[in-house]
Amino acid sequence: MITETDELERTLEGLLFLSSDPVTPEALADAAGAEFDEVVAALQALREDYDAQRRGFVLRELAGGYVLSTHPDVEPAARRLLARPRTPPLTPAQAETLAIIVYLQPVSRPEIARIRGVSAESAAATLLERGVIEEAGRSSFGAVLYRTTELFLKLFGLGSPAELPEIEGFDPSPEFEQELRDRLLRAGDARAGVGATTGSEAQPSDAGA
Amino acid sequence: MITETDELERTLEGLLFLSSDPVTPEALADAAGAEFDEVVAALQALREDYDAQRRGFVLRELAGGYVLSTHPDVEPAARRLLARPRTPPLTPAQAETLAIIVYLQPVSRPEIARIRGVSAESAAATLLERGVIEEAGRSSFGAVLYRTTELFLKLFGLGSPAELPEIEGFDPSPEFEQELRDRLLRAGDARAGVGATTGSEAQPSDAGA
Amino acid sequence: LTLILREEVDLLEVDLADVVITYIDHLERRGELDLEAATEFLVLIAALLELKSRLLLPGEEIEEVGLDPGEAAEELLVRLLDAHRYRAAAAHLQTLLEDESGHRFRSAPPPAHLRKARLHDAHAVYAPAVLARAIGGLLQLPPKVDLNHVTIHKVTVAERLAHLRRLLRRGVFTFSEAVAQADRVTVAVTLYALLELHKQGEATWTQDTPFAEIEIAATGGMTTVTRLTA
Repeated sequence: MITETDELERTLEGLLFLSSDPVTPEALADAAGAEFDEVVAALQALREDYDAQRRGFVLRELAGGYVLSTHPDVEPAARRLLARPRTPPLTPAQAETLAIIVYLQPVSRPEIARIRGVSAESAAATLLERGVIEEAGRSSFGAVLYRTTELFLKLFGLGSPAELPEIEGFDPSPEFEQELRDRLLRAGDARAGVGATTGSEAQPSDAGA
Repeated sequence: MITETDELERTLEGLLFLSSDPVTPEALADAAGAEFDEVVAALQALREDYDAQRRGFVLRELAGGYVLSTHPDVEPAARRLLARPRTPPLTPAQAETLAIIVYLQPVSRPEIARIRGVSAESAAATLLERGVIEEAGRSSFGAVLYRTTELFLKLFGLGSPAELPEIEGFDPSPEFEQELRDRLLRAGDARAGVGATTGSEAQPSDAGA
Repeated sequence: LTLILREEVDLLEVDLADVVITYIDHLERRGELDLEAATEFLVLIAALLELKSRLLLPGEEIEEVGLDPGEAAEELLVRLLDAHRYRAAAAHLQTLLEDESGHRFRSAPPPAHLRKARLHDAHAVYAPAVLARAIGGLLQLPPKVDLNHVTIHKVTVAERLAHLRRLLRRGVFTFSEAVAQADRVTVAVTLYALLELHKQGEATWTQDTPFAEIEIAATGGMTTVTRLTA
């Protein structure tokens, strides 16, 4: 037998599904265009439904609001799903961004962009999301700093960042990092300079026609 | 009357609730410790349940995986709660650039500009920023190549780019094509000094001279 | 669109910039400046520009390059149809997006305690050399960039002409071969030299599709080689 969900319950369910943080019943009532009391009653009904139907998530009351979260029974499976590190091949942009971070860490996003000559925003976001890099405070200018994580070391089979392969034609020295940083920034600026004067490169069809 | 959710369905529901991006049935099967076929059948059952019970969310197959999204009926309330539309609409330039990329991917910016007749620079930059396209290496001429992303498929409700109609499906009507051809050939003849008078009375021709 | 096509003048004699401005003015005067028409017009003008640039190059050899007016019109037609096709596809995408506007996705990150187990399942799947290569690539200074930007470029057309003629004597070669490892200025000058060779009737080239490799071959008239050595 099928129990149709009441219209208000349905709306509340959708709203809670979208909200990662607890939402107050007042806010829910405003959004759903319903009375406060109706909303509280509907939430109560939803909660009982979820329990009775043994759904995969539960409705919880937290910090003065309501929030959906997975049922504890599902957690082992969830751990298996989320624990599997996602490791598709790195795109060139991701490899460059990650390389800059691992060799210069901690390093700020503007610095990465300056070295690459293009924004590193989406590559950095993906690396963050996959857990291979993490934020490491802020620079004196307020920019977010990045460093690599333990997961990064495992995925690259490294014991520590010190085990990184040597860069060809680059002498490791006490000033290694500062010099590497300087040289990368110089090369990045040079590339940016080139980019600025060769807009014609964007039109290879001229050359081909 | 209460229908208890099957154990596997319950687990899958919890997993999908946790995943904001589409999850492949293979990954779900691994995490749930179930067979692929069982998982596909359970997902099908879940989807039917959601529809029949008029839940606040629906189960959809997008970008090669499964993902939960809100039911469109919840949208008015969701807009009030979150105070913003889901995705800002595309400008015509962005939509054209995206269409060329999805059909010709990987494709370079100069090629896009060639088809559009105007630069695709700012449109491509916005699409990149929104995450619906991404870089896909460089062409032999050093131009950045673009392709669409999983987010593109998710936002446009597609399982894969192959679900789009064939590009030939968008051919202008034969009448329109004939009309264009006639006009162009007339102009060509005119330039060659043949039939220079054809149709010149139809419209004022002084404006461009 | 029609206005341009009706212009019964040689493409070579048209100042396209004038045409564009006149046309836009014309539309504005009539209060008809709609985007649809303007876009179509731009596609056409871009195609005309490309045709014109090609017409300018080989002098009298228009027929040889296959640009009699009929074929030129045919090429324009292909262009316009292509633009129309993708504009229709774009409209379809807009519809899809609109149809989807009622579906929202959760954007909440999974709770941290469910992600903690990740490390146990991590295996070494990436080679560290990838990182060394990436950083090595970033360390490279663009070739010769300082010289080219500070001083006048040192590549002359004469040098590149001589270079191309040397290659021609050996047989057919591709443009990429001719400019292997060359900097951008050299590539540009080489292209200019190639156009010069074509004008002199010393070389021809073929290119299957735009952006494809250009194959260059001697026309056979090697006697002209000595004529131009400036």
